[in-house]
Amino acid sequence: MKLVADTIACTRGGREVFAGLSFSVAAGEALLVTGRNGAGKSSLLRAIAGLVRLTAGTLALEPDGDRSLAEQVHYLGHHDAVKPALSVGENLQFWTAYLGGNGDTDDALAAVGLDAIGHLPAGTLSAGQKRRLSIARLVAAKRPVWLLDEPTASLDAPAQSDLAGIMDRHLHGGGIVIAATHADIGLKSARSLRLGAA
Amino acid sequence: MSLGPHADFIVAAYAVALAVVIGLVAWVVLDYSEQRRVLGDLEERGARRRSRRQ
Amino acid sequence: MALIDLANPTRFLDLVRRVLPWLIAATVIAFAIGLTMAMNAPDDYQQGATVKIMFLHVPAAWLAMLCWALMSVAALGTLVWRHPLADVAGKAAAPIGAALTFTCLVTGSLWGRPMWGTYWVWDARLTSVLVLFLLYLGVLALYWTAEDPNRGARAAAVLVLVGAINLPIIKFSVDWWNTLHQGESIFRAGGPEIDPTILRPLFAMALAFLLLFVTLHLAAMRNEILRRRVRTMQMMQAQTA
Amino acid sequence: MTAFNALLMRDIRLTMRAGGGALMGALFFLIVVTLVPFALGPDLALLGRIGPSILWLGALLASLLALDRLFTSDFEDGSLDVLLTGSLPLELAVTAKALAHWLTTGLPLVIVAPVLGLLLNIEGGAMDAVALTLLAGTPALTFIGLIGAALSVTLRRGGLLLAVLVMPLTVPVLIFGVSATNAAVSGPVPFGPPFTILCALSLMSLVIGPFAAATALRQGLE
Repeated sequence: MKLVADTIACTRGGREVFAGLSFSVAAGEALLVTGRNGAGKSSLLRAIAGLVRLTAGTLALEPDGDRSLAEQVHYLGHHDAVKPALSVGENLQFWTAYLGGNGDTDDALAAVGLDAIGHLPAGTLSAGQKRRLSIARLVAAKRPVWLLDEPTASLDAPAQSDLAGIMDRHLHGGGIVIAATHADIGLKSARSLRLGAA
Repeated sequence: MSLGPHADFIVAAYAVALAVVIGLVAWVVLDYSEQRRVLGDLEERGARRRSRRQ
Repeated sequence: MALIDLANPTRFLDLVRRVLPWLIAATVIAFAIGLTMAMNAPDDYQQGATVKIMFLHVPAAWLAMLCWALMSVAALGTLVWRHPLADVAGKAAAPIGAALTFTCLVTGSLWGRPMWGTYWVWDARLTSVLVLFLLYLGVLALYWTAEDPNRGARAAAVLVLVGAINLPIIKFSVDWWNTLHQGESIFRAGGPEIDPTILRPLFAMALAFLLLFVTLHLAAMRNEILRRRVRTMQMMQAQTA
Repeated sequence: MTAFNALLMRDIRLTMRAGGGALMGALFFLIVVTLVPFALGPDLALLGRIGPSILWLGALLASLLALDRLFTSDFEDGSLDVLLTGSLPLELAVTAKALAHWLTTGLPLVIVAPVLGLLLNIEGGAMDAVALTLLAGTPALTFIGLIGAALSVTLRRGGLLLAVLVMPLTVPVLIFGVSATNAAVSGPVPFGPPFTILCALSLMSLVIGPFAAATALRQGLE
């Protein structure tokens, strides 16, 4: 399995964010997307998730399956997609059911260290805990490509190392991680793609 | 006691008032047992976690 | 026990636990007496037996207004003195007041049907009770919408105080507008006009409703205090997780 | 289908738990209906005659204004992005949300309408007709409003914009809803034809609404 981008370009608000970008990420590989603010890191991730349309080029997961690329990615954006009125467990169960997971949500909660408070309303969580709940959905519903936009934002050091472990396990299982970040997110042997370098 | 030609309306009025009172009492009682249950549940979890940490 | 002691929620819960059984017993007895008196009350020479609906309608109306008055005091307590129990008292009273207003409207409409030939007329007093009902529902909606209970309580307190202006309008609307509805007949200059044989069961029922209200309100306040404890404990557990 | 059900149940649960949900639309409906006699005067004969139209107008306003937050909250907390990566086609996801909204907001309007009919002195037979036409017509209002809700979230503007966008589109529903009611009450036109057209409008919006809303969301999120 391989994610291939072939001379892709993206325009937002009349401004060309990136153009002629080609790269490929194979199963078990991680790609760090770096670059200054406004270089198009978020746009690239959103484009891969199918949330932003490409103006040129193609993006595909090879070999071609019967499922579209968008159905095989997890998109972890700046917002956590957590509903404060639902409990922690209910939030995760909903996303797992919606994203087609059959995995055990308890294990996923344990992986991010929230298993003791699955019964609490998500409204009582701190920003870092909401982030962890958001990450739990990647674990609970199995999808090969993870698109992480500043995944370590508002995470403390133990949670960051938890996340590094979760990403490692995903890569060892033949997954793909593409992360946009300024910080070191603890990925060993990650290739780097620098946007807007020219 | 005879309720006269409009007995239905009198009975209906008392029935509605009774229903409202029953509704209010049910709300208070059920809410109380629900809060008690959640509180007990939270206390138990808290105690379990404390003992696990030691 | 000094009043200041009651400000402590734990003391308050203690008090509720001791007082509640007596209040429940008193309410049941008061209703038994009130209903018996209501059943045996003579028919009105004009309205016949339908006057029995009045024994529900009028106490419900009085209590609905009294409840708003109580909420206004609680609102002052919330806004001015930041009293910890004032929020709780206001929030616990709102659903009970709404239910009483609803009872007043429905019984009034069931009384109006045989008397006026229609369930509803847009007469001044009925309409202002309807507005009171809408205000109650607005306060409830405000409590339910607010995610942070403290902010919700302050917003509701403002609304309650503004709505308090509505109470005198209800009381005096009968004098302001002349309509189908009966004129003010109990508290008017020159003493009550209603016959004591009807007035006595009316006051007995009013007392029963008052006891019912106090009982329900204390029980609802206890629930509200527990709900806040649940929230505090959830916050604490989330913090230490 | 599990994804559809999960989304439907989540939205129902969210409205029931936060914000008074079902009560808010019904309360707005009650207030609109209460205001009309203040403006027209308490003439019961007049109110009885125009009552069905008032109820229809009130239900229309209540169900459209309640749609304001349908997508906005999902957009603000990032849920909409994740919803878009689901295997469930966006058209169906949008349908699930609209269905949940109708069940928690539209259906209560139909249920409280007979009570409000009493306030407006509408007779029993006429009230049945109003309730029946509202039951058939409010889904159309919700699913047409869905388009406006999707457009207003992508334009990052809420509130009145939605009403301005959508109200012209609801004209046919209002026309046939009220005329079916009047036909049932006073004749001389039979009840059947306008009611059938009303049902057809509901079914049509059930199809067009989700497609248009999904397109608007896809275009607008870029």
